[in-house]
Amino acid sequence: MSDGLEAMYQELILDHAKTPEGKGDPHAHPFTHHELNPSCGDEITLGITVEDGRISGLAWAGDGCSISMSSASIMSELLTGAERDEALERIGEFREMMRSRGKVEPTEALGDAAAFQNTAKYMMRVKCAMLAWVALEADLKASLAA
Amino acid sequence: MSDGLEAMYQELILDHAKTPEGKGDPHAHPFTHHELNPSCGDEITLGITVEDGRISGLAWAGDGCSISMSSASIMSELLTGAERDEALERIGEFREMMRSRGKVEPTEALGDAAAFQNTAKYMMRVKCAMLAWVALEADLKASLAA
Amino acid sequence: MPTLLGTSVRADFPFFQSHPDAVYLDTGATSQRPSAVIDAEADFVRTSYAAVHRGSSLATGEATWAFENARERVAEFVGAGEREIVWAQNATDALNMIALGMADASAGLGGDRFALREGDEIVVTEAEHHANLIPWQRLAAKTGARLRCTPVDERGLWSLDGLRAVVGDRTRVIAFAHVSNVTGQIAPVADVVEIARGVGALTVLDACQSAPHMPVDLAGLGVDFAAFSAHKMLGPNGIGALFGRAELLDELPPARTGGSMITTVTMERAEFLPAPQRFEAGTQAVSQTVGFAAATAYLGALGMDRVAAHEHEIGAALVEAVEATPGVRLIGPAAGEYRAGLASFIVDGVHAHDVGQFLDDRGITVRTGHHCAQPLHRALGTTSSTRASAGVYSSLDDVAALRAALGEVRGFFGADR
Amino acid sequence: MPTLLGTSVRADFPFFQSHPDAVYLDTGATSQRPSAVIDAEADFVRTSYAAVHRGSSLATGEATWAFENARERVAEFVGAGEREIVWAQNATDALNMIALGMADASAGLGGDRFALREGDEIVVTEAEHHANLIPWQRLAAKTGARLRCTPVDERGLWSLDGLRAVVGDRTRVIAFAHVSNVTGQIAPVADVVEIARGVGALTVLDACQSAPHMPVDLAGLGVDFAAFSAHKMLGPNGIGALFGRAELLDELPPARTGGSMITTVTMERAEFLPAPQRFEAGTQAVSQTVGFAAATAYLGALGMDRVAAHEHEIGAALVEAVEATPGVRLIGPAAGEYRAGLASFIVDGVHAHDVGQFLDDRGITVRTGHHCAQPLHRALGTTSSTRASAGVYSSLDDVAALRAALGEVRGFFGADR
Ligand SMILES: Cc1ncc(COP(=O)(O)O)c(C=O)c1O
Ligand SMILES: Cc1ncc(COP(=O)(O)O)c(C=O)c1O
Repeated sequence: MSDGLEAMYQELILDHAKTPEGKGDPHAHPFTHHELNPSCGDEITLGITVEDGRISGLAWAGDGCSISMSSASIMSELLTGAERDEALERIGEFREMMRSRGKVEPTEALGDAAAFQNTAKYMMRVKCAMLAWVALEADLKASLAA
Repeated sequence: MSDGLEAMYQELILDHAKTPEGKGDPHAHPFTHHELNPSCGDEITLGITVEDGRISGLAWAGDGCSISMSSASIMSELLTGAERDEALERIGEFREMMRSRGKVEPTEALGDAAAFQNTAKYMMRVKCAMLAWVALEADLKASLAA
Repeated sequence: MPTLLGTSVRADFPFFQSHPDAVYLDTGATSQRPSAVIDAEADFVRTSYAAVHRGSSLATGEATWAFENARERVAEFVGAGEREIVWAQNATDALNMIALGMADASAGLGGDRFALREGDEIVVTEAEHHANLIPWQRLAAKTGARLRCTPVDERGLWSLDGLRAVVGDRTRVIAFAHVSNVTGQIAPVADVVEIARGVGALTVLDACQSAPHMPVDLAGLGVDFAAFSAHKMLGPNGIGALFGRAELLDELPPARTGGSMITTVTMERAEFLPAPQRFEAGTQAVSQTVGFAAATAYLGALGMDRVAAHEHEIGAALVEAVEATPGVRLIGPAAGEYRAGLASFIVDGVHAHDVGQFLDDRGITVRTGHHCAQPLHRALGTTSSTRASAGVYSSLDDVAALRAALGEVRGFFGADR
Repeated sequence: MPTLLGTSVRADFPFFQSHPDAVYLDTGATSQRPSAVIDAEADFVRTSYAAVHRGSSLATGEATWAFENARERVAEFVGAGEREIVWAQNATDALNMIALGMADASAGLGGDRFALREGDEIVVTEAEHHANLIPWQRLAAKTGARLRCTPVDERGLWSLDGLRAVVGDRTRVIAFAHVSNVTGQIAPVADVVEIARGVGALTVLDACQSAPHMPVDLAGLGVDFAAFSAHKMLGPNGIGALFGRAELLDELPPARTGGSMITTVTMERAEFLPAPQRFEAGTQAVSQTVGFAAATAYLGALGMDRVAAHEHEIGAALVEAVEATPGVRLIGPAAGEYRAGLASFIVDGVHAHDVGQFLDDRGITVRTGHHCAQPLHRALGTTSSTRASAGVYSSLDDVAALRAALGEVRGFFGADR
């Protein structure tokens, strides 16, 4: 087993993939977005409720690889209850890390999501890790426009 | 001046290009065919009359490079008055020589048309030399079908 | 002469020089190229490069000769006449040329025999690659024709009976893959051609996965059109071929228009050359055609019978490795049945993407995803699978490496608990 | 730093190593390639080759990175965003993508803003290359739109006044070459864009002869679409680019469909990815994109201002050589006027094909024929002309050789008597 693989599939990630946080009915929330990774068929539908500029509720349904599912789970843990601006900032930081091919260190605020730094080295998996975050970003933007 | 160029543009060829044989109104004959070399715009319309299996009349109008015009001229000289089968045979011999990249020697029956053996080395000019012959072949076939 | 190629030909492939331990089981997606191909192309560019079919220079003549000679070589390789091979960007482009040409015919732009009318039918199988499906959907949408589909069973296989059930008097086209890129099913081409002829339908053969791996004689098979890509048969990227029977190609309208494919152009209208030039608008992928011909020469020298026998053995070993691994389900014909040199499978409880990542970590390159066959995967109740596919350079060592790794995948992801 | 490149860069081009005496004045048709381009492509093939945008392996990741990085480099080179560059087979293919996409839109297949209706108008110039003419003729024939044309004068030049006279409320598209491949006329792009915007028409720029030879900033020019080919700008065959403003590309229907350009596919219908992927059906010309990027890097390192200045000097010398030769008529802007680095001409009494043959015998490669611009030649009262065109490796020695040979052509063919 190479270090790369162990680093990518850390215990934390595999655990989240097996027993994900935040799974539920996205359509119970006013803002929902569907996101698909066409190269592998990973997909997620993510719904949120925003109250007083804060993500007061979040639920997602989806199907995909352990990276996309664990990322959705870790993001749910991290950002449910967060201020909208704070969440958008985290999404920005996460994207920057994921696009850096492993060169940008995670910010402290990213918490457990730091575990995906190694995934960033694998260009074909970046989209998997980003899936939920892109969906959340779309929801947040829709909530801002509303 | 290289030998190739001198061999291609023999006096005979340049003379025929300047004062071509067989020029006239192709539409004065019952069988006419128009042939075009799209890469350079050379074109010819060739008309023939066939009586008792013999090319009793031939006239062409056209515009093009010295190779296509001289070839039409030399062919007119050679095949006006020829038996249809004989003409088809000459066309076949000429084509074989032109397609050989200079390797097939002209038959004696080709007469002055032997001068185009050197042109056969220049793939881009083969079509020029063939133009009139292809038109005549089409006319002869039409006359056979009639 | 031993049947197996594999290790003995690896030295011809620079990729395996720079990656001696690579287990490359992704030839179904794209193949590696032998030096003979890379060098043929580079030498041509270094020494003989000039515009083709334009101008009068000796250099142009040489380049044009190389280009047309390449066409003859490729035509010969698949049992076609040289005027029956049209250069395309890839097989996808070739298939689109047919469907888009038929759309033009339907819009009254020539080639009436290809015009489709409301109620006409196009038949494909549920196993088709998107390249042999979406162009027909679009053609149907433009013409009012109906796209019909013969379904696959729980192994992903379609049948002649199923096909007969959807073919009828209104069928104008039957489009199908010679070899499925997912299941490895080999189509009974002669039977399909007979069914098509019975109703006066045209046959379109997607030969992407057959031309590289077995002797293919398109004239002998009797299909009307076919498509294949060089990059899957040891050749360069950016070049593929459309085959069409000569009298059809001369009538099909060219969807892509421009320079080098015309006779007379006025501001109002254009007249087109006969095939194949009428489909080759603009400057062609000249050096790639030279590489393509070098690839067919390389395969020809190995002998396609031997290539097929070799890949049959590797394929059988792949199938066996998959079937021997607990929790792994094979797609396509079962072990021992007639099938091509590849094995697609689903690992219980582990997403194909994760399977691919695990194998990649072991230096094993396979293909994961829907392999551009979403309807087939939907029919199998999944969104993705993993595919190992063989080429001339594949060996039983490659299969052994896959087998060993496959045995550990579920454990690593905790799917065996 | 001296302005002239020429001799100083010839060593970078293997073609001139094997043909040291070659006088290559046919870059307008296709350019020679520097080692940097040939090697970039061959190295990529030897070491990093794998399928792009498919599968999960590290190799696929590397290949995909190289492919997308190439897109960024080429985009940067022409002042476009990376999502605004679509890979095409050549410029012809790129221009067809626009016209065929608009035909699909007109047939109700999406992208309504691109739909043409009976009576709508498409405007082109009489000087266009067939690649920027026939696709519009076909589009007009399919939709009932009218193709209108702004004529050229006796030198082969079109004017803004002439353009204004044919543009009107019904004009939906104005398609024109940035630089004419025959006359060397350089279009006043900003003015054309203003005219187009005034009537809400789309602009389509054929940048085949500008992108290789001068700094081009597509965003700055404000055009909606553009097309160019790598093989004319020191890059490989088989690859070109379509530029489109991002919001337009996302809506234009993709005429060519297949794998790698979709999101969801059922047997009934397909949904497409955003641009650029929606236009890139099937396996792309991956190694060629790497070569294309290497070509733009090579040109960028020379500096496009310097390239333009160099070619301006060579072009002026070519024009002078032509004008100085008795019985030879120049096409396009006169000596001293603003024009690109090429000179097309007609030799009194000698067919262009014969001129080309004579020059070829002297080791001088030029282009003869109608240069895929039959209407322009018809307007000039001829069927063909001879063109000498410059590239970075062209030198004043090349021009001197042409001048000497040109002085003898009419004598050889007896046209001076
Ligand atoms: C002005 C112009 N437009 C279009 C083209 C077509 O380019 P390509 O043949 O690379 O598609 C050319 C070159 O032949 C050209 O010079
Ligand atoms: C069966 C089949 N058809 C069509 C294609 C498309 O080939 P290409 O991407 O070279 O156009 C492929 C390969 O992806 C294939 O396997």
